Order: sequence, then structure tokens, then C-alpha cells
Amino acid sequence: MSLLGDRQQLAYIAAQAADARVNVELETEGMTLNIGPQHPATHGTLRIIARLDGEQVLWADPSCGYMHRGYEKLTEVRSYPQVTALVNRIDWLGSFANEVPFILAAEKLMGVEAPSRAQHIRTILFELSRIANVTLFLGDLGVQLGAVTPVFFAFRDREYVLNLIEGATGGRFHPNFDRIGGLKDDLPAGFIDETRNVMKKLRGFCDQIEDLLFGNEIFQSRTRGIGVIPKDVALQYGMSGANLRASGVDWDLRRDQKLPLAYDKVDFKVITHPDGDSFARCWVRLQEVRESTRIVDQLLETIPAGPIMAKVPKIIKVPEGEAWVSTENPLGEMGYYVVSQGDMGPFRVKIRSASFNNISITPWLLKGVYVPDIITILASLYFILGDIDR
Amino acid sequence: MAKVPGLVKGLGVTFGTMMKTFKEGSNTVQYPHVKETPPLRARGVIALHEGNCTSCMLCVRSCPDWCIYIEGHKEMAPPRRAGGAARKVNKLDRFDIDYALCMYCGICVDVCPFDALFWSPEYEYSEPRIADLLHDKTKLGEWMETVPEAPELEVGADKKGKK
Amino acid sequence: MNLATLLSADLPYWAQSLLRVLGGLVAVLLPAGTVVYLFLFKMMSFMQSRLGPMEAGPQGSMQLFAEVGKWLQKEDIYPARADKFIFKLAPLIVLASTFLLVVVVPFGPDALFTNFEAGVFYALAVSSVSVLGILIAGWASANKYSLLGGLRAAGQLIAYELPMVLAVVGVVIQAGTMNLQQIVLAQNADSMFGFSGLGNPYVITQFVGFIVFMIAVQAELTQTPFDMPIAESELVSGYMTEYSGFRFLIFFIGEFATAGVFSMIASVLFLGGWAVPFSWFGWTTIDSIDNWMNIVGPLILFTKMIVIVFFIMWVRFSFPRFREDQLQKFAWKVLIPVSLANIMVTAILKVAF
Amino acid sequence: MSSTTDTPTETPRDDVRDAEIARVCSALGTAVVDSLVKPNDDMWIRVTADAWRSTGETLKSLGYTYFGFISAIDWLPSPYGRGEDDPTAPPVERSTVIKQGYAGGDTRFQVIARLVQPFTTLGINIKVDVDDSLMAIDSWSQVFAGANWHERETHEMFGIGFNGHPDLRNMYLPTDFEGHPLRKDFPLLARMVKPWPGIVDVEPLPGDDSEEEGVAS
Repeated sequence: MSLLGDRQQLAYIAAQAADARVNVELETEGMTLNIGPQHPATHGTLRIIARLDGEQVLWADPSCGYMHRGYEKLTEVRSYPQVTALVNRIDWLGSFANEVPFILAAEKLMGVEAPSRAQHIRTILFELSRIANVTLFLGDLGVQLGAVTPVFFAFRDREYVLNLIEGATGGRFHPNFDRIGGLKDDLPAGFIDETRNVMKKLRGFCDQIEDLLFGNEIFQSRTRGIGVIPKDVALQYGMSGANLRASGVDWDLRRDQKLPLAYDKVDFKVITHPDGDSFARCWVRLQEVRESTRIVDQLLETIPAGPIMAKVPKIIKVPEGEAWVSTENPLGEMGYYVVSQGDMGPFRVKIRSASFNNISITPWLLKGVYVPDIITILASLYFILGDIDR
Repeated sequence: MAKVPGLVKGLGVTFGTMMKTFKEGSNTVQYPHVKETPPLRARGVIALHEGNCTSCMLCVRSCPDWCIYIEGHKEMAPPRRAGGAARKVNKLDRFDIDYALCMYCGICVDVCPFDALFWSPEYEYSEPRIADLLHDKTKLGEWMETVPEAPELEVGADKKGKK
Repeated sequence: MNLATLLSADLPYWAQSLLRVLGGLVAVLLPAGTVVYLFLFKMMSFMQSRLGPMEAGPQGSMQLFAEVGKWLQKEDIYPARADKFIFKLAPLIVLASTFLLVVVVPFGPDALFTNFEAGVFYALAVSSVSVLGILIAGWASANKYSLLGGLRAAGQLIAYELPMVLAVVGVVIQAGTMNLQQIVLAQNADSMFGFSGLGNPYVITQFVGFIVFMIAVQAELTQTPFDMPIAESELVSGYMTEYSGFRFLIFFIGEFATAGVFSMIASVLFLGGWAVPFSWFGWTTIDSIDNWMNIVGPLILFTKMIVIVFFIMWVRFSFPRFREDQLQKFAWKVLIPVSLANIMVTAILKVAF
Repeated sequence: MSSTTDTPTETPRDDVRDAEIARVCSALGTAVVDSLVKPNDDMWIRVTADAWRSTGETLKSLGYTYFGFISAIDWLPSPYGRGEDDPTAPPVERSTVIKQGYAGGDTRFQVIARLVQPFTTLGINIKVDVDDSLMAIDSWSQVFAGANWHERETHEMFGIGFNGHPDLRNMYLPTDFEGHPLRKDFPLLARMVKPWPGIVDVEPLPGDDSEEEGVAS
């Protein structure tokens, strides 16, 4: 299938407008539908105000803030270790991945670098949290589209990953395992073997989901050609992660950016899809779980021996400066702009979360679709409310 | 070769899972009857070894949620060696952790310089009343029984490290 | 003793009526309960590799009663701006259509409520009454989601009534009667290509009609992949959003009782109903059937119903849902032409042989 | 190009970024007030407020097509510290001297944006001073569609206006909310409603007010 550009998006909208013309001739009245804040399809509390003509959306306006916790303000009264515990909660499904860019930014300001064993373990846990996060996405996708079963498979297999994370870090959802200069603790014995088993199970899960959902003709008819985002629009809106790669942009911060993580030691493919529609976004995520299991498998082979903490003072004061670090999180590019003025805590932290940018495209994207497509598009864009509102 | 339609494959997956559940049992456990053991490192509840606490206030001051409350007073203790001078020690009057506020970050356990706080994987302490989630020092002390040994470390770990 | 004589001669009219009412209740509630426990609780859980309810009764078999008890305790809430009279009426209409539907189902040679000549016609007509209930439920709730759900249901059920009727026309042509009892007899007395060991269940000769009928039933019952009127993830619960407690329970019973009753009708039309092939016992007509079939017949029908509901539920738990316009396209562009072609072929073959 | 004085003295050269910042600065001309390269790390430029919008357009044409974020920094040190003061004690004196960050600055508020060249991941942080009396700069929402929501958020959190923005409604807070939460002089209520438990100290022995360390056994 060729790249669906702007023209096709317009044609799609035009075709739907033609369908809607009947209604215009009948002079029907529009209706404002309030989707949310409490709605099964909004992964939390996103509210979408949609003006409808029949079941067709004339315009839609997402209104967030129901889960705004003011993290940028809270960081200003907390010390660096406390902020680490805090940023866990931004994207609560892949929380370890939130710590890493913040810790890396702090390390950059301090001029320390974690020992290679710590970097390695960080990368493993980073990928595990990506798997835990996207696994749930794949199940939830089914629920959004009306299939009840995939979500239970997703919970079943995510549980194995969460057990691994809990076994290593002590926290099931909020590990708080990173420290400036390394990690809190080393891996417990047996972690490597268990992880290998779990990765095998997860590849099985991917196959299952592919058979159950992605190969399903109904699923394909629901997602193909729905919510097409062309490449340049995606870049303009600052979309990131799988949403960007599904629009055919071959850009992955894991590969393209030099960070003190172990991604340069593994061989992995960056998955892209030319279509830019909902199906492409879901498909890219599915393939990325597979790719992540491969990354973890490779990393497990090569964990170097050694310490897990660099030499850092007991009471951490970060020197003055500014640093920006972003990583390829499960939801997309997650970055922290940390401004330090030499205190125990940061002076200002700008949290650039992926979902905020990803979801800001919705007013543009939801024009002219049907009500069920709102759900498809929101599900495929994959946002987490904590990541939008922070 | 004709491809199996996705609809049929999907039916196959659910049917296969049903058969598997029949034969091998489910992936869930029946919670109150069967309990899964959490990993040794699991952060379930914080236990207090009262004898080690010197009420140095470090945990209180590093708690991001302000959920630990300590009160103490100084008193004279008998000398450690015979003939030595009497010592001034901090005596702990109150050590409360409000689990309704705690966010289980583990910073207090990390900063404790005298090994008075430990994580226990115990998790069954929900309460009908939110005020009952404030655990005082006797209750925190009771959790000490459930604190496990730290797990062995994976190969390649730097063993000399921590407790 | 012949059941027919028991019903017609020996009992006074009120006792007959009472018996019929009790029979109707059993015929509606028993399938509903079985379907809910066996499929909604247990099969769904097993397909999702969990156990489902386990605490109430052995293997959770009393769970249904626990749920009913829970619903009955709940406060009867209706929205402030709801049209209260029809809001309360709506669930009853839905349930009534189920009861009306079960009336024509034959359970045995004599065990039937009515021996209605135009039974097929009546069943298809009465089954659409539930649309009225759903539509007014959606309207009276004064809720936009409910309204959308109700309208979707109306559009969908109208679209699917037609393929269903057309699919049944094939059966009617082949059997040469619209009486459901006669259709059962025709299937079991007949033979396929000279082989009478299985009778002639129309699921084989009318396979296309069977598939179309089952798809239409799936849509009629608003089960996934055609559950747009309910659509938890889009419309919260569609027309049921505002219902709670007892009224929700009625909707719930209605949904699964209708699933059971429609499966009975499907097994009557396509699987040979309550009977076994006549050649097994050397029967020829309805009068020669042994009397014990009045007891065994309902059990046979019940088994067949379970098999059909199994397929309905299996599909429900496996598939995502269609979009409303895709469903309409599917109904009008695929199902109706297919069933029309089926009618033509059946008619030609009927005339030819 | 010129670097500010606070660059570390002995650092490795970063030819890619040096060349890049030279290219950017020559394209922007007089709009650039200051610029800074941290080798192998990042680039900063500070532009004049008048040229804010044209900066965005120029950078977009230079290949910085990926929109990172827009936000602002309030450089005023917080008058409340970390909210750990003793309410009974006399108020703590805190410095109100503004210490600016990289690429300098003259005003209390600075808007910062980040743009990235896709594929090379070469990013640039653009800062602009926001005049205290105007409290507004031009909007980027016509340049980068994604800037729309970021500017709304910045407006809400800092009270900085964006001229030409289609719709500066609040994103998070109620419409009638007063104040701009991310300004440093906006108190964080969670830290005001109860005193810090860390204020209390171990009660000394009666009649003993010498500061002494607790003795560990």
C-alpha cells in the first residue's frame, strides 16, 4: 500500500462528507456529545467534546486536565531522589522508562556516568517496561474495538513481566530503582533465566494477538484507512514513538541517539509502516514488542560484571547548568529539561511527555470521522492520561 | 495455498485457550484461598527495628510525602563500659508511618543510616477506615517478623556492596 | 397418558393456563440461566484462561442467583429528565417479545404451547417487537449515548430482519409449510439422497441459509461483532446506560433468554428440532411417535440449543465489533443478495425434483 | 560563534555542533543575542523577542522540522523555598537575585523551545526573554502545529501571552482559576497546609540546651 498522503486523507473526509450530505438536506440538528471524563475508552479521564451530525464528527476538542497533578511544580520542592520517585508516576504503565531520562539528565549535569553493568541493567529494565506497557496496549486495543478476550491475555502476560520487574526492583509499578550514578541494587539471582522464559512467553503472546486480533478481517476493516497521519504533519505536531514510525518516519531515539545506555551493543530493527493509519500504529507497536524481546534476550547474554554504582557523594547536590535528555519511551519521546542551580533539588524541570504531543493532533485528526472511529483513533494513538496531564 | 481467514484463526485461539484452561488450569489463582508469594524484594510494608532507631530524623526529612512522624527525647543511659561516663541517648517516643500517604518509594529505607527500617513483602493490611492506616511503632515493629533475608545476587554482581 | 389429552380434556381452563404460564417461564428462564452460567460466566472465563466465579456454590453455580439478588436490592434510579412511563415500559417490552417468541417453539410431539400454522411468520414478526423496546429505552433515557444506541439498534435490527426472513424462506420452500412443528417433522421424516439415517436436517441442504440466519441472529441479539447498540467502549452501554437494578436485570434476562429462544428456533428450523430421525424407531407420522418423546424431545431441543448458543457466544468472545455503517453495508450488499440467491436456487431445485 | 563565559574551559571540540550553530546564527543574523554549544551535548541560542516567530520559520527551513516543546522558565528564586519552613519561626530571608541559565537573559521569564532535526537528532534550544511589562511574545502555532497546546499550557502556567494564538483557553485548570501555578511566587498549597514533620527535633534533656549528636549504639 502506498503512502496515504494528505490527498487521500482529504478524499476520505470528502467521501464521508458526501455520505453526510443527506443529513444536511434534511436539515438535521447537530448534537454535542461529551465523551468523558469518565468513559471506558479514555484510559483515565480525558474528555472529548464532539459536535456530531448523526454519528459523524464535525469537530472534536479534547479537554484534558482531569488528572493534572502539577509535577513540574512538585519537582521544584523535591530533591533529586524524591523526583525520581515522582516521575515514576507519569506514565504509570511503563514507569521505569520515566526514571531513566531524568536520571541521565541529572548525571549529565553532575558529569558522572553509571558503570557499564548499571547501564546494561537499565536498558534491560527499560525494555521490560516497554513490553509491560505495550502489552497492555495490545489487549486494551481489543476492548476498545469490542473484543473482550485479548485484554485478559494481555494482563496474563504482562503479569510475568511485572513479576520480573518486581523481583528486581521491589516495585511492581513504580520501581524507583535508578539512582544518580547507577542503580539501587543488583539483580537478584535467577533473574536472567527467568527473563529468558518470560521473553519466550511474550513472543507467544504476540503470535496469539496477531491471530486473534490483527489477522481478523473485522479488526482490519475497523482500523485500515482510519485516522491517517501524513509524515510532515506528524513531525510538525511533534508526534513520536510508534505513532511517528507508523507514518513512515524511520526515526528511533534508541538507535539514533548516543546515550549511556546499552542500545549500541545490540542489534535490532526499527519497525516502520508506510500507511500512517490506525492499523499501522497498532501493527508497529506489536512488532516493537517482538523486537524488544529480542533486545532483552541479547542484553541478557552480555551483562558485564562489575559494580552498579559510580562514585557519587552521599548527599547529592547537582551543579549549576541545564540539560536535556530524551529517550524513546513506550509512548514516544520522553524528555526532561532540567535546570539546576546547585541545590539539592532541581530549579525547574520541564517534562516533555510523549502523549501530550501525540494527543494534540486529535482536533485535526477527528474531523469527519464517525463516533466509533474516535475510539479507534484514540486507542491507536495510545496515550496515558498521566502522560498528558503530568 | 489458501490462507486461513483471520476470523477462523481468532476462533481457534479462543478455543485453544479454553481447552488449555480445561486441561492445565487457569493462570489466575483464587486469592483468599491461594496466595501468590511476592518476591523477596517486594515493597509491601515498612518494618521498624526500634532498637536501631536513633530518631535522627533523616527518614522524616527525606520523605517526599511527609508521611513519617517521629518524636523523641534525650535521656541518660547507663555507660557502655563499666566506669565510663553516662551517655545521652535519643529515646524514641513516636514513630508513625501514614500508609494512606506513603507512596512506597523506599527512600526512607535507603537513607536510614542505622538499619532501622526494612521492607517486608507483606501486603495484607488494608483497613476499612483510612485513619487505621497510620501504623505506630508497635505495629511497625510487628512487621519485623516478616522481613526476609535479602536475595542472592545475579552472577557478575559486585558482592561487597550493601546489606 | 397423552399430554395433549391431559391439557385439553382433563384439566379446567385455569389449570391449563397456569400450566402454560409455568411452562413459558421455564422455557424462557431456564435457557437464560443456563446460557449465562455456562457461557457468560464459565466459557468466557475459560477462553480467557481464568476460572470465573468460584465462590457461590460449587464451581460458582449459584453465582447467578447472587447476581439476581444483588440487582434486586439496588435502588431503582431513573434520570430526572427521563420519560418515566415509557422508561419503565421499555424493559418489559423487550422481555415480552421473548415470551411471545417462545410460544411457537415446539418442544415435543404434543408438548407445545400453540400449534400455529404461520409459526415462522409469527416468530419473525414478534422478534422485531423487542426493537420497539430498545428504541424507546434509548429515547426515554434522556441520554445522548442511549439515544445513539437506540437508533443504532433500530437501524441494525431492521437491516437484519430482512436477511433473516429471506434465509428462512429457503427452509419454508423446502419444507412446504410455515408451521414450525411441520418443519420439524419434515426434516426428520425426510431422507437425504435416499439415505434416511439422519433424516434431512436443513442445516445441510440449506447451509447458506443457515449461515445467513445465524449471522442475522447474532445481529438480532446484538452480540459481538454486532453489538454496536451496546458498545461498552463507545456508547458506554448504549440504550442500557441509564437502567439499573431491577430494570437492568430484565434487560439482562431478555438478552440471554432471547439468545436461548432464537437458538431453539434455529435448531427447529435447521437442526431438526426436538425430534430424532424417524427411521431410527420406524415412525412415519406424528401420531406414531412414542409418547416418551414429550419428555425426551425438550431435552434434545435443549441440547441443540446449547450447541448453537455455544457458537454464538464463541464468536462473541473472539471478535471485535463492526462499525455501524460497515454492518449496514454487510447486510445490504452481502447477506441479502446471498439469501436471495439461496431462495432462487432452492425454488428451482424444489421445482426440478 | 561567540560562547558565553560559563563554558567549561577545557572541553573537547564538537565540530558538528559548532558548524551547525554557525549556520543557524548566520541565517538568523541579528536576531541572535547569545549562543552556546556544549560539546557532544546540546546547543542553545537566545533570540530577541521581535524575531521569535521568524526564528521558528527560519529554523524550520534549516531542517529543524521536528517540534520538541515550548515552555517557560521563571528565574525568580522561590520565596517559599521548599515549603519546609517552621510556621512558628520568623520568616526566612531568601535571596531574590535572579541567576540566569545558559545563553544568559535579562528578564525574569524566559520562554524556551526545542526543535530537532529529524534523523540526525541534532536539537537546538531556543530561548527568548519575555518583557515583564508586555508578558507576551508571538505565537508559533502557525509555524508548528504542535506548538498550539504547548503555548496554551505555558500561558496557563506562567501567564505569558502568545500573540496570534487561535485559542488560549486553559488546558488543565478551571476557566476561572486565578494565578499562574508554575510561577515561583505561586505557593504550592500541599506544602503549606501542614508543617513539615522534619521541623520537630528530638526533645533535649530538661535543662540541657547544648547541641549534641545522638549517640548510636
